[in-house]
Amino acid sequence: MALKKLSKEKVGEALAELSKFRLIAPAKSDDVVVFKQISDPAEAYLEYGNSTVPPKKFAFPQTETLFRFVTGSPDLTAKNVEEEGTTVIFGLRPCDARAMAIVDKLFSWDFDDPYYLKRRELTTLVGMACVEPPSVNCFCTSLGGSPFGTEGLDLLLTDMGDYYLVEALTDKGEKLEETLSSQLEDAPADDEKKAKDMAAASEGKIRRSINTEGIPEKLPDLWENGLWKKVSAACLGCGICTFLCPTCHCFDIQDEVEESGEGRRCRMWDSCMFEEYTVHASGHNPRPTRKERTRNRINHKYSYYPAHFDVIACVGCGRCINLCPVNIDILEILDQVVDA
Amino acid sequence: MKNPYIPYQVNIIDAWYEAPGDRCIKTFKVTFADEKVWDTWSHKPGNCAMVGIPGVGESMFCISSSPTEKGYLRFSIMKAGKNTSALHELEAGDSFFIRGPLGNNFPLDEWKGKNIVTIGGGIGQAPLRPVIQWIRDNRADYGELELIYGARTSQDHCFKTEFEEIGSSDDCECHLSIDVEEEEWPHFVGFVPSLLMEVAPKPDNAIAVTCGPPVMINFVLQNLEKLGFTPDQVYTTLENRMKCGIGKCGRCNVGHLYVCKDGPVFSYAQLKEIPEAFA
Amino acid sequence: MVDVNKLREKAREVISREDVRELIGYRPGTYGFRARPAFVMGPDDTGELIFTPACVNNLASYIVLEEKLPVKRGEEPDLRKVAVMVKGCDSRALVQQMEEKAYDRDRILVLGIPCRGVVDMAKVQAKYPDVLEMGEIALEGDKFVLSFNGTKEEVPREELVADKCLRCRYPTPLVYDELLDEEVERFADDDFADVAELEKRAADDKWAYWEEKFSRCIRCYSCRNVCPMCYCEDCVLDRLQPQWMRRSVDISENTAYHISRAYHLAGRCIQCGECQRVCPVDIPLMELNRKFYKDVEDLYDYEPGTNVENPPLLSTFKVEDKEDFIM
Amino acid sequence: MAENKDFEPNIVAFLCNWCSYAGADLAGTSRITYPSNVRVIRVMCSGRVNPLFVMNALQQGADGVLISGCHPGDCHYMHGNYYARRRFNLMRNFLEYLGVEPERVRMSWVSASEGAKWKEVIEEVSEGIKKVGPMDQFKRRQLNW
Amino acid sequence: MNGKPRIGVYVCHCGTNIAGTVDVEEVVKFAETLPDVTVARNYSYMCSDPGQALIVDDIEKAGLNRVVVASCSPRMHEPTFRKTLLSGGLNPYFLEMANIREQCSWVHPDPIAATEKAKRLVEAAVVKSRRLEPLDAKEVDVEPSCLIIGAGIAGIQSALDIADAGFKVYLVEKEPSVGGHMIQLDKTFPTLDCSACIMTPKMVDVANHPNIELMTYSQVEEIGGYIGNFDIKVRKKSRFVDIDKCTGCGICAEECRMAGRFPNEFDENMGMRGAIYMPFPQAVPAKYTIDKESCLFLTKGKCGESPKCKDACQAGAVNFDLEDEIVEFKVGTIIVATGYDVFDARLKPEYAYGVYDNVLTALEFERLVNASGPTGGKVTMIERGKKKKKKGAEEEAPKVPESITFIQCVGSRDKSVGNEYCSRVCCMYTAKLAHLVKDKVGHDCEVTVFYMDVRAFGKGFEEFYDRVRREGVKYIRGNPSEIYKKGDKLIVKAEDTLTSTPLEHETDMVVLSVGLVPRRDNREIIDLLKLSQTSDLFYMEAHPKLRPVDTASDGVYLAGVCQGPKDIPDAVAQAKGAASAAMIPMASGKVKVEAQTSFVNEDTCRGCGFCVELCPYTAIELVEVNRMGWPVKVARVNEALCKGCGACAAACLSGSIQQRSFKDWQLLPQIEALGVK
Ligand SMILES: Cc1cc2nc3c(=O)[nH]c(=O)nc-3n(C[C@H](O)[C@H](O)[C@H](O)COP(=O)(O)OP(=O)(O)OC[C@H]3O[C@@H](n4cnc5c(N)ncnc54)[C@H](O)[C@@H]3O)c2cc1C
Ligand SMILES: Cc1cc2nc3c(=O)[nH]c(=O)nc-3n(C[C@H](O)[C@H](O)[C@H](O)COP(=O)(O)OP(=O)(O)OC[C@H]3O[C@@H](n4cnc5c(N)ncnc54)[C@H](O)[C@@H]3O)c2cc1C
Ligand code: SF4
Ligand code: SF4
Ligand code: SF4
Ligand code: SF4
Ligand code: SF4
Ligand code: SF4
Repeated sequence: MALKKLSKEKVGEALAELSKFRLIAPAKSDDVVVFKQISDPAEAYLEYGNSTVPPKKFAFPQTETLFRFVTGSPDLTAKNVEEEGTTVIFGLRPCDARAMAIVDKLFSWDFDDPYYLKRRELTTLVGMACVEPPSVNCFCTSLGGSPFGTEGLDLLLTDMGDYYLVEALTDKGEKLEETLSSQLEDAPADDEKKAKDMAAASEGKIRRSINTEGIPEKLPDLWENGLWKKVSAACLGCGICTFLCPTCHCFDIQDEVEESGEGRRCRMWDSCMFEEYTVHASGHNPRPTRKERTRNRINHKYSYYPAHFDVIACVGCGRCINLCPVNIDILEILDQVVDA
Repeated sequence: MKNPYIPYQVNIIDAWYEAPGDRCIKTFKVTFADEKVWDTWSHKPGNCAMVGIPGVGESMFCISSSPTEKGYLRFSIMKAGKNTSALHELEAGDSFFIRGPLGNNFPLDEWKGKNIVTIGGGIGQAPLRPVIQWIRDNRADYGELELIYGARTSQDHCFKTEFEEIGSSDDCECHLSIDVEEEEWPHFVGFVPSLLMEVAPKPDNAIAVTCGPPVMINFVLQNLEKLGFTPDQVYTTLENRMKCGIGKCGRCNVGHLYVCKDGPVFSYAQLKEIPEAFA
Repeated sequence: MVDVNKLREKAREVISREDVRELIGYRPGTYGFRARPAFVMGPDDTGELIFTPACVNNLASYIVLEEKLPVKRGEEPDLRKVAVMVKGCDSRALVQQMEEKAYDRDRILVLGIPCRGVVDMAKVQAKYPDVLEMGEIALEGDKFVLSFNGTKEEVPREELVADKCLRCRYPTPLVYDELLDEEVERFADDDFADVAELEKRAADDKWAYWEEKFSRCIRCYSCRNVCPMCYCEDCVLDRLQPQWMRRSVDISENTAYHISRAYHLAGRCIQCGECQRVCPVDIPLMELNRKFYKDVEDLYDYEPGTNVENPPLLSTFKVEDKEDFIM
Repeated sequence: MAENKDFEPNIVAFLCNWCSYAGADLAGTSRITYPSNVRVIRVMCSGRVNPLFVMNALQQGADGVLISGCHPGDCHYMHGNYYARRRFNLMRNFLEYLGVEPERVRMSWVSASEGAKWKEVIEEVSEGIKKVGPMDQFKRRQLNW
Repeated sequence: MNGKPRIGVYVCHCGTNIAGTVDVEEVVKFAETLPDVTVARNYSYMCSDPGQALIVDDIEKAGLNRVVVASCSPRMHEPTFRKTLLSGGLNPYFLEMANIREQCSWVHPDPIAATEKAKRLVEAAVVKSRRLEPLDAKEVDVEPSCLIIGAGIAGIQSALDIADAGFKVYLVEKEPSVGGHMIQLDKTFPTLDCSACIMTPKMVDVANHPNIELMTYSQVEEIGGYIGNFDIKVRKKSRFVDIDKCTGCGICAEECRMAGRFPNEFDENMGMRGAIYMPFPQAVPAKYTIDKESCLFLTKGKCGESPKCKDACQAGAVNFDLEDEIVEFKVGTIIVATGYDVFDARLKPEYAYGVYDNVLTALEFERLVNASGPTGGKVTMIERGKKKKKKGAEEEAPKVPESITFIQCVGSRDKSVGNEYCSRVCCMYTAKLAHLVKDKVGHDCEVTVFYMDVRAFGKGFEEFYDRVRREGVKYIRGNPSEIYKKGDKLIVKAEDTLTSTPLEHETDMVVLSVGLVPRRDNREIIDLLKLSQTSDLFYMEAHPKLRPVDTASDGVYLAGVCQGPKDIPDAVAQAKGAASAAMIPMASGKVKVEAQTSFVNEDTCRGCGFCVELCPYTAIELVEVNRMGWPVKVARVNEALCKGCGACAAACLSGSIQQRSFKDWQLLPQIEALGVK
């Protein structure tokens, strides 16, 4: 596939063109960067490192209706995801895209999750390569990803200075290129090589790493190991590490009814670090303390998920390390697992 | 494929209380509001369903009737919290919604020709009931059937009339117990694990299935081992909190096993491998 | 400056005591300038302990955060003391917790640290985003000295210090068994100018301001969990029966969450700033807490966490309490 | 917010059983008319009213909330109204700080003999809310995803 | 197992009172659409017998388990319809009312608006009713006995009334004798009965009454429990005299080495007593008491060779080994009759009380004019702090004052000392004492009264005041600003406000008409019973008008001046009131306790004590419980004390304490129903 280029002057135009879809792009409020649906290209903030909240919420919304009902009536109306329309997520990082590819496996495991899958089908992911790893805590390369990784993406943009190099990776990506045909130009011939060099350079700048080999197999043997108590002692049991993790996908289901009797059954993000996540109606809690919950979190990502899907449910984006308020560091935990 | 989150409406044909008290148990006999659902529906003993009322919520329950009982499904539900309280308000003529069948089932085909002993406590008899019913309806396929069941008091016994009927049939042997002495109680007094030792079923060519409160299960498992049952001869069901029932929402796992998909039926051999199973 | 050797020595002495179960202090973090909580169970663990301006966490939270597992039959609950290191602001959490009878004074052993300010780690992170190897921060006079990768840099105190420290009224702990350093005199006060500023805005303006902030909230509940005063075993906001607040994350429920959280801390919040510090999406929670704090002080002359004998603000009244707002 | 002539506010009022509820009853027996947009919830004492009820009412769609109890010193339970006074002073200030106009959260002392005052209170609350308009910003907008 | 809600909605026409404005039919039609509403009806008068029968019938036939009546105010007919439910076999707390008359049809003339509002109110009642729960209206048994604290005239009167009615009374008095202040008085206004003459028979009666257990020189130490079942602990202080043996002969007192060395409190410290003493001759019981603080033997361990009193007592009653005795008993009710103190005149330094010997308080003057007082009833100039002369020594006859001046309102109606109230007795006792001066000292003794107003509001008061004035007592309106001495005389500096003339009034003796103030040891009782105080710091009654003898705590009543200043007839009247109030529960043997009380979820309570601190009835306490092996403190409500205000429920942050029938879980749907537009 021939590479294209999108000059920076034309980005606004391109975004305007894409606004005919549901366009999601990074935006800044105060000092926080989050992905948002944007209507005005000026809202997009492309000079960002990585977003605080991963763009997963546009495939797997924090709160989403499963079906609507009127109490007492037998008619249930499933949410029609198609109404949301075609979506373009513009400018997400390779790790976040790869995370979606990983989570796809779960949502199509035996039972297809119609909402998630439909939304994924309707979504085109336009990635933005990390010319510089945005955080000292990035470690995507340890998990098979890369700052220039393409897994899960439909299109990859690379910041070449004055312009973005555009590479279509899938049919969806090509289609999008067509949409943007009047903004795109052919890329200079040597850009492919240039980009490769940049990728290597960027990978070289990744500062943190972990050798994941053997971890999935080893984890179950460390069940009773003292390390869990130690690494979890400071944990607050909050939702930061899981809500901000691009691969975390747990949810709760609750019904909400209005006085009128109209209501919906909806699902919302839940976190395995919350205390009430596993409590039974009897009050018994199989994971009563933060130790068990931390152990489950790590095991889920690094042992159970690979057991079912042959892939570790972590992409090394470093968010949990950056934002954990008490500096619980997954790499330190994994180091201890390796050393144990 | 059907949207796995959308439940079917069922109508209550009959509903009655099995046991009184704060944590009372009510049994519902239901049929699909849309008769056509029966054509695609098939479940096996051990399967579960998400039961709920739109506007209240959903909870997982085992289907306590055997597929050999035609034209209805049964659920026996203990009042425990929000959903179950709302369900308990329903009566014959009302309806609720179910999603299923979910989960795995007891490997009854593999058990053909074997002697079966079921060991239940309290509401834990609910998943055992379809096993018993299945065997009685396919009596020739199986060896001896022995039932051990106990509850706190005679009042708390589920399926009383059925036990009476079974007890007087020559289908199988039936051993009942209560925890504390009561007047005119003709059967055993004491905890189920003790009753198990008293009955002492033989392990040869046998399968033991047990369900009940966690403490009971623990002792039953120990005692079965004492009686010579090997872990792969013993089956139980787990009940972990769950929301989706289809392996997505995350919380019901014990180790890498998802109770909603890999369970709720597990052999003791399987569980022994998983440290979290006995947390 | 707390002498680190003295600190470790003291810690060793304390944790060696028969009646002390655990000591909560600080140790270096895993990268950059971070420091993090340390849970010392025996004398051998004391070697890592530090106290520097990077020690931002309020460790008082951990005393009430402890999850008590059922005591096994035949065993006794471990009721030995927990030793905890607190700065001036943190110590007020202890006072307030005891005021609320969360535990008795003899359950804790307090190592007080007179403090002249900690850093705002977000500011440090923003200024030195590339520092991965452990760096150190010290406060020397009115400068922070940051050492990393073999270099040393001086930064004026105001540039990196946490906002709360600029308004700190109680730099020396209000409760302690041992003081690890010389007392520090009050060097700042709080005039609540920020709150007053916001108060003056037009209603629509205020709502728009908060709507934007609250819309970012992902309801991770970190602000609640970290708060030393949020320690109900079963938070009402998690309950389904009755359900005060839906779990849906939208502007209405988020606003309800923030009203509830802030109100539940009225007359209880001790201004440690932890809630705002932990918020991953930078919601200025202190502006909410400080509004209540200011009103409580203005209207009822009440300052939470300053005196164990204080009765709970909202369980008491004075006949002459203001009522000019009542028709 | 612009004044809207047709706008009829919806007011949820919490009244203590002994004074304000009785005062409102007296307004009834005396056939004193007042706007019908106030809907009363009876509690035994104004001290029972959790300030978060206000939040709940507003979230549900009420345009304003009124809490009314006995005059200071007259509380049937001695000092329930004093507790209420503290709580609501703080809550009201706080909501104002968030952008909820103070007109929407009101508190009054109405005794069992003040049927006429009850009318005045309702009229004033109602007028005040009319001035600031409907409270839409906080309403549950749930069916959005 | 209380199945699905089956709600009956009954909309009352109330003749045309409701139906004239509200479209009742429409409300019914609307109600039918609400979830769980089984029947909805309307009827002309729901409260009539046929109206109620409708409900009873539906409960039986339609199997209703909740009833919503939309009619008048629940303040009117809630009890009626509760009974209806009961007669239908339903728990009465399954009733919810919607007030569509007082707060709807009568106040909203527009039929459309009124109907609309009625629907909303019905809807709110329906959604709440779905969550109602059955409550027990509990009863507790009442112990047929009463504790009375304080044996002044009020306590004595209550004790006699209750004892006469056949109930057991425990009468506890702090002092060695019963009688209180009244027995200190000489005559009583306005009838001038001799105080002792009318008082002593009653004092003797309480001592002898078979139903009264009198405990003098005793103090209540602990009170636990609640109405019907109070647990009482009383300390009987040791008198070091065995009162069973003491005959009251008084030889011991004569022999006491310290005889006459200590001021006698009963005489307002103007007379003297020994270490062993009887406060006054008519004391009841007529027994001697050794004052621990004054006795040589008890303070120094030695009293000469051997204690003289002990040697002298032929009955062998003196016993230094006697110890305090603690008695415990149960009572059903309690009357507090602890009386008052007089205002401490030192707080008005301008009157120089305590500086000049002949500035007296009125109570001191009462003792001075009293025949059994320190001067045997002779009004003479006094010399304070004078040691008693050796026995037999000739005494110079004290001088009789030629003029006596009274100053009214000392410590009353005076913001500067924090007492805004009127003491109600000073005007009249001043008149009485002025009369007594004229009577006893003689008509030529000049008597002047400085006053602000004369409040002669009682029966016979004005007449008495008039009489005193006619007797030549001079009333000057004005508040003296200073008293000082000039030679032998006292000068009262004042302004006659009627004539606006400043004056310097010369006199021999000044009597300060001190007001009545709460006892300085009030806290003891407040701590025991958790009584509240009004702003004047007297104990607070449950309602100033309708429940003047009740307190906020059920089963605890007030009598006499402890509740507020009053004269003897008022004190007696209130004492009788308190006695009859206390007898109601005792006579019925049972009391109903509030059903809509609070209760605590001990699993979620965090033991913060916010509720404990706030409950006006101290119905909540923190108790230690075992939570999965850990000792934790949680709140617990004493349902017999809880009055169901619900203030605790609003204060609890963890939602652990809830008020029955007004739980958050029950109110929130109601708020929702009313909140929506
Ligand atoms: C596979 C399986 C089979 C079950 N079979 C039966 C049965 O036959 N009869 C019976 O009486 N009970 C059964 N249970 C338990 C039943 O699901 C819970 O008692 C019920 O969910 C309580 O719901 P609640 O809303 O009343 O309680 P709440 O405490 O109000 O529950 C809130 C939520 O927690 C979840 N939850 C709470 N406790 C449990 C629990 N123990 N297991 C799973 N989810 C829980 C539910 O999702 C519910 O939505 C079974 C559970 C599982 C997992
Ligand atoms: C100078 C003066 C003159 C007066 N003249 C008149 C008059 O002429 N006519 C008239 O009608 N009124 C007169 N009064 C008012 C009269 O004294 C009171 O109305 C009357 O004495 C009130 O009686 P009581 O029982 O309420 O209180 P008190 O007489 O004070 O009796 C209270 C009793 O309780 C006891 N007590 C207190 N605390 C405790 C405790 N904790 N435990 C046990 N016992 C306790 C006290 O020792 C005392 O015996 C006069 C008052 C004064 C000051
Ligand atoms: S590890 Fe950190 S982010 Fe995760 S739950 Fe614990 S405290 Fe929160
Ligand atoms: S981990 Fe970091 S470097 Fe790697 S893709 Fe994500 S943001 Fe980029
Ligand atoms: S920490 Fe921030 S994002 Fe998390 S719940 Fe609190 S305010 Fe919301
Ligand atoms: S609300 Fe925030 S500032 Fe206040 S005590 Fe809690 S964490 Fe500290
Ligand atoms: S309801 Fe009122 S009286 Fe009852 S315990 Fe609560 S605060 Fe006390
Ligand atoms: S206020 Fe609530 S949490 Fe605190 S002690 Fe009372 S019931 Fe318990």
